[in-house]
Amino acid sequence: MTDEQAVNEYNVMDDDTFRTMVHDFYVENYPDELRFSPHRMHWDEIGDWYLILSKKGWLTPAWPAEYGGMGLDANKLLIFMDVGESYGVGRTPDMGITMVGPLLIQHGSQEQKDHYLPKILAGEYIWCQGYSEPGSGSDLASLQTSAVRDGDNYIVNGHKTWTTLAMDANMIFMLVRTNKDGKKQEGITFLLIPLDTPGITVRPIINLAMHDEFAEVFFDDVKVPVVNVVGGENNGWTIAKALLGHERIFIGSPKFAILAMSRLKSMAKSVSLFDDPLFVERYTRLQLDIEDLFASYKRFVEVLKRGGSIGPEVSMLKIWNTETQQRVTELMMEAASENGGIQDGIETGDGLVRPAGEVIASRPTTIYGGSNEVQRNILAKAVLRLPT
Amino acid sequence: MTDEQAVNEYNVMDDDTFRTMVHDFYVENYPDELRFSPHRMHWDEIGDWYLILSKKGWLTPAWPAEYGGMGLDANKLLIFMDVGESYGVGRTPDMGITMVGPLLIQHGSQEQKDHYLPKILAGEYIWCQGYSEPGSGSDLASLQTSAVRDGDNYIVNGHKTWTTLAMDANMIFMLVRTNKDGKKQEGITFLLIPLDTPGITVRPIINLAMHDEFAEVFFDDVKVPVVNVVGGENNGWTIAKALLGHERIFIGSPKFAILAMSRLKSMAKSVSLFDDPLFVERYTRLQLDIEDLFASYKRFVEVLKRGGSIGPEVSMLKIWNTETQQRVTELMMEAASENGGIQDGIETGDGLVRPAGEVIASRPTTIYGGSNEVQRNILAKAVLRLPT
Amino acid sequence: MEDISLQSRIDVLSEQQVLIQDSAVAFIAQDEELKKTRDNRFVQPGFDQQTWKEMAELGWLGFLIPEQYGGIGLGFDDLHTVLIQLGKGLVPAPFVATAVIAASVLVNGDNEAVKKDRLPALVAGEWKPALAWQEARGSMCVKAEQVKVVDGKLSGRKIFVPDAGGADDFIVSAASAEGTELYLVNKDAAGLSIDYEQRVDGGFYGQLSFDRVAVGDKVAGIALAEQVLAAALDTGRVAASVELLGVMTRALEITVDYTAQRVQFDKPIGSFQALQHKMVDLFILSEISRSVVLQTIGLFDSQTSAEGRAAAASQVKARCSDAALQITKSAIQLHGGIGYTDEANIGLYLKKAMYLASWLGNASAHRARYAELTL
Amino acid sequence: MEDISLQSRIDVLSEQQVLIQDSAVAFIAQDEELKKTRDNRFVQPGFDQQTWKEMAELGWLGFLIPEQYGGIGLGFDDLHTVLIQLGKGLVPAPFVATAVIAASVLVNGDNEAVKKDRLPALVAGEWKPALAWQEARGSMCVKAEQVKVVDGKLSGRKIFVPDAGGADDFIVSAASAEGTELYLVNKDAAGLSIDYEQRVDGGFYGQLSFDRVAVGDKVAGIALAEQVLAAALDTGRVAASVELLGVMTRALEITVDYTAQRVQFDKPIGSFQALQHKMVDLFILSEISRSVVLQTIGLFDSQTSAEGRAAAASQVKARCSDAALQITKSAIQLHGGIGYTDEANIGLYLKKAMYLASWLGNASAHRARYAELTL
Repeated sequence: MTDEQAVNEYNVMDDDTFRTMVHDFYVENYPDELRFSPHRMHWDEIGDWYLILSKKGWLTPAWPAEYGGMGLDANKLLIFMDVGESYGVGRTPDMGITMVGPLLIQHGSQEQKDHYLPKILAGEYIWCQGYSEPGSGSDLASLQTSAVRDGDNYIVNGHKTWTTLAMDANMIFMLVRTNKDGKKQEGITFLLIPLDTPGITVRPIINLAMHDEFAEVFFDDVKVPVVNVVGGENNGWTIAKALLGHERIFIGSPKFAILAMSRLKSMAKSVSLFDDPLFVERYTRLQLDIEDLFASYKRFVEVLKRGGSIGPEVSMLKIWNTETQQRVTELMMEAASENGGIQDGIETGDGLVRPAGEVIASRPTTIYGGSNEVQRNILAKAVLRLPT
Repeated sequence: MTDEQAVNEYNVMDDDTFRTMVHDFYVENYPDELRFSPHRMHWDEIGDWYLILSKKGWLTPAWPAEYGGMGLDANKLLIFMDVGESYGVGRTPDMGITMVGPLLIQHGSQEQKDHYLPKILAGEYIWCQGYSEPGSGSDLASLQTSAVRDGDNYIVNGHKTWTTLAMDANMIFMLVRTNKDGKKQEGITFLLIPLDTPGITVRPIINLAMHDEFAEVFFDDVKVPVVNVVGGENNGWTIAKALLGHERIFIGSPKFAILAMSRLKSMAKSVSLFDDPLFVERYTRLQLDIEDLFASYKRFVEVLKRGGSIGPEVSMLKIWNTETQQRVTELMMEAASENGGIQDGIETGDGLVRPAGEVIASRPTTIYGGSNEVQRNILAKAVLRLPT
Repeated sequence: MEDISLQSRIDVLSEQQVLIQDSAVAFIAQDEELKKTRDNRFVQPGFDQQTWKEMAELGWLGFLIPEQYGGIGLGFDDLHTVLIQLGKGLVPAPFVATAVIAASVLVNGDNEAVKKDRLPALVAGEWKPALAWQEARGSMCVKAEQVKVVDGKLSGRKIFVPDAGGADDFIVSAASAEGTELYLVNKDAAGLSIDYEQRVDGGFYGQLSFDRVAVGDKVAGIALAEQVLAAALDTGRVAASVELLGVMTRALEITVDYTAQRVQFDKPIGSFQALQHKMVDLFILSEISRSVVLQTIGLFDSQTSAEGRAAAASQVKARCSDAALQITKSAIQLHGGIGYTDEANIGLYLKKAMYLASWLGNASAHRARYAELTL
Repeated sequence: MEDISLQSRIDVLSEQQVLIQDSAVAFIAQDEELKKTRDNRFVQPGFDQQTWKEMAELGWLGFLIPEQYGGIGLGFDDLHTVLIQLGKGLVPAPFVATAVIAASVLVNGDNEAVKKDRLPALVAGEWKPALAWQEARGSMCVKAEQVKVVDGKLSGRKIFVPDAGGADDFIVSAASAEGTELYLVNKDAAGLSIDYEQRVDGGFYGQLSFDRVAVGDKVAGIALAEQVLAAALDTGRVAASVELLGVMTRALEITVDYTAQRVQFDKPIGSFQALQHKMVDLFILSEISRSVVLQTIGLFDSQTSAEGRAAAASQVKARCSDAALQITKSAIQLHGGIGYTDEANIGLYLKKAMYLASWLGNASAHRARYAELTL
């Protein structure tokens, strides 16, 4: 199924047939107990699934076929994602798939491609991302972790944070400062580092959901071969920004809001909230916020289907999606009365719904991936062209 | 009743007796058809009432008795205001009473006091305020209208706007620029000018309520005697700011919101909105916003009653009052269905309620007297002490 | 005025749509200062007869009318580019009431003779019918109850008939013994009296009182009347929503433009972050509205159940009504004092939004209807 | 941490209030880092026994208990300064549940022997009763229905009993044949089983299941029980609101402080206008809440009808619940990523607010009750 010919078959398939095929595969292979996981899963939970996908050749739907990907076109890729979201398939530790692979395919040397891509496909290299630092959150370009040239190596010192699933990874791709002079964007380099290199310490961060999704990563005189640079010294910022463009439609996905709404609906049915006209009014308002968001999302997806690219305007979807999600969880909490203050959930016909947990878990969506304040700055500048 | 002895009687009166006395006077003397006027009234409508108050000696409740005022203490003054608002007594063209009088009493020369105060009390001088200019709204200190010294006169040139009821006034008190160098706040002078001075043109501005409440005033080589300066050349900004302090509790009055709510209630009763649980929910939310505002207002009033003074924190009341008022009018419009789009009102047991008119008339309350954006800047700086 | 909408960034128009849009853009550019809009405020009939003629000449009045009746029989897909411009230009003409709603009733009625006779006149701008269906404030009920027809005579009262003063005939829904029927009634018919209510935008609603008024031709009988009405009103709701989209789009453009020019505290006020974020939120509202509009017109141009169209009409009318009001109100605030003067055009946008948002069911009413239809 | 509330600017405290406030400020300063708050999370009983002892030593447990029963018999006027600090310090102690609500039930009950015997022990911190009254999620009904007492034996289920794990006895409302009565029930009584639900703030609610459990002393009979319960719960709602005021006040202080320090784009983020305006809005919410709190405690200290107290309790609980949630949620956002970590203290304020806002009726429930009581 992974040879070039089979791959092309996906894109010529009838949409419904493709959708059914993917769905059936999930039903058959994805563990029931991992559906709609309320937290980001660790390797010990989701690793087996990673390997199942790897074996099936479905790990990297967006990669070109020549590099072992499914080579899906925009339309099929969206269906693929959609089926997964609807079925509640959890995210794997997918940084290698969504970030490092595309990066190497575009900017990597032949040696880098030959070395890294197969190991990503095989589940041998699991990646985490070293961008943010304690002092560089919204203002990423101000990052301070330094890589100083020493012969054929860099000596890396610094402190990365918000590194998702670092404890599950054995590789980190990161932005480091290789030049302290001039514009801060221009002295940044993209570097790949094995996490077992001496001098690296990973410390989990417990989040408000009491889950260790993130970690800090400390670098103390870490020696990294210069060949591990991707795209050339001091080109890191440009590359990282291009990668963000690649991801843009995903930050616009309405999945957070839709998922929260489906949980609210389950809860509403199970505790007869639809008999209350006040609840119905609020529910409908949110339902329309989501329907209208979905109409907007599809409008952006059309661009991709036409072969176009999506610009900074996609920030509007991110803002609307995440803020609607938060309003949904707030209605959930308010409708749950005292249950709004307890950890445990309300048992519904469609599984456990945890109103307080939802309120807490929806907090970071307006912070990460560029806080909504930063998204608004972007729209003001890049779309409304307001003066500075 | 206006001699010193009688005046003192007000402050020693029992609160309820005082309240009843004021109320009875209004009932007897204030024209029924002018109660709760939806617009700011002109002299031809409200001038007679000005003269009735003048004759009664109640025109200037806050002025000290020695200058012909009622000399009310803070407590009695608030009762006096409150009774007027509850009864729906309209504002007179009161700039001379609330602004010029207090200004002259504090900063005027003896000659100025002797000349101007009696004429204000007699209704002979009616004042308007020349502060704002087309280019100086929120940023008042940037005003450009110039007064250039020429012997014993100034020659004034420039353009004032948002001058309330200028067409009814025969005097204007204004801020002019007497020095263009240095800090912009430091070259401003406070000047009194008769409106019939040659070179002055008044042009009414029609507002969105289709009412000519405001006007522009143009100055073309207007000759003004130097003796008309109050408080000395280049001291105008300091004086104007002190006057604002004097007014502070009034910008905190919850009257806009309360009045809008009472109209909403009349409408709700007359068209059976209280049978609709969705309306009741929204109404209650607003009612509590107003009750809670009122609790806050009383907390500030206590300060005055204790003889204290109120600082920039009063901006919070202005913000809450005006934005609640707007939400009330929006519910009114939404509950009025198609009537939300027509000029005319809904006849209720308590008079005509005009939902669309209310929405329109409530727009400027968040703009004038320091826009709510400026109020938030003030609170951020002066109260939260946030960095700049 | 710079176009800040996402249309040029992410949407694709057909060649035909571009042609139609260009002519609509040119049309409103003739009155960029909104002189006609102002001149026709608060005087009967509340719109500009000359503008109506010009729209007829452009063929716009026949957009939704099949070619066999003199129209051009295109869909919303093409029409919407015109409706947006009518909203942007605050064009003083009862386009939605007459060329969308009344036309739809006639086209979908079952009186072939009436169609052949009247529709070409409508397309030519020579005859303006107005639909009189509503009997109670806030009602969306298409069943006639209060106005009755007995022995060919109408009695009762219809309210909120837009631009009634410019109509030649009314299409009136009335309860016969068997059910709702639709009749033409001449404006000058004996026993018909009209009271006018001034709208905030300067137009007028008519209140029609019928005292044993002789009916004219029947437009639809009991078998069809209610569904014809429902379809016409939902089509009208979509059209009004598209017009609202135009209103909010231009209001935002004007505001972004103004704040980029207006200097206070030595900086253009559009550079202040709080104002920028506010305008971004308004922009998002306008683009969310545009997305729903585009989705809805696609749905209305395809075969969809009456119930599906009703839900979609409520969805779009709820969003556009809310968004237009929020944007135009905030636009006043962002303008500051000048925004509250009648001489600034921005206030005209607020007032148009207030009219269109409250006509044919406001946002709350349509959310409630959407819930009824979908829950 | 700078005090940015308006208390010092516009309010006046009596000498006694200042003394009490100073001791409360000193009390929470001992655990500024919230170590005790953290140590007692998610482990039974969910609060700190040592802290409880210290509060007893300060005399705080007897605030609302008359001197004749060993208390100090002061009003809310004095107590509120302590409650605000308990909120600011996230003090892990069931003060409102035990020293306000349970104490109020006992004081207003009609069993003099119980009062004489138990209240001094409560004041001394040696005996902790907990009130078990609620039978359905979201209910504010004080009439016992589900839990019944027959021949001195209780059967049924009570839910949402805060900090049940630390209680020595429960005060249980039960339906006898004549009406609602209140009984003491020993925690270890045969037939009583307790399930615990973890709260987000790290404390626990108990679910009490009674299977023919022998009652202890009667605290109030049918003539009094419901009104005693109603009074205690409304008093508790006010107390919880004051604690929420403390929670939101400190959360805002921490946030203003943090944004003034945190540098991004070469400036403290607290200098960005959009963030400033956001914080101003939160500040206004907190001061509006403080105004209502001050008004309500004045009203509760004076003679007011039960209905007036109920409306006032709903007014203050609705405002403080909403404001505390909005402030603490926004505080997380204003902190950015660090705000979503468990190691930052700001998240503890959100979770405390979530518990207190949803306990004893949340904002929606209290707005509905206010409407019922006042419309």
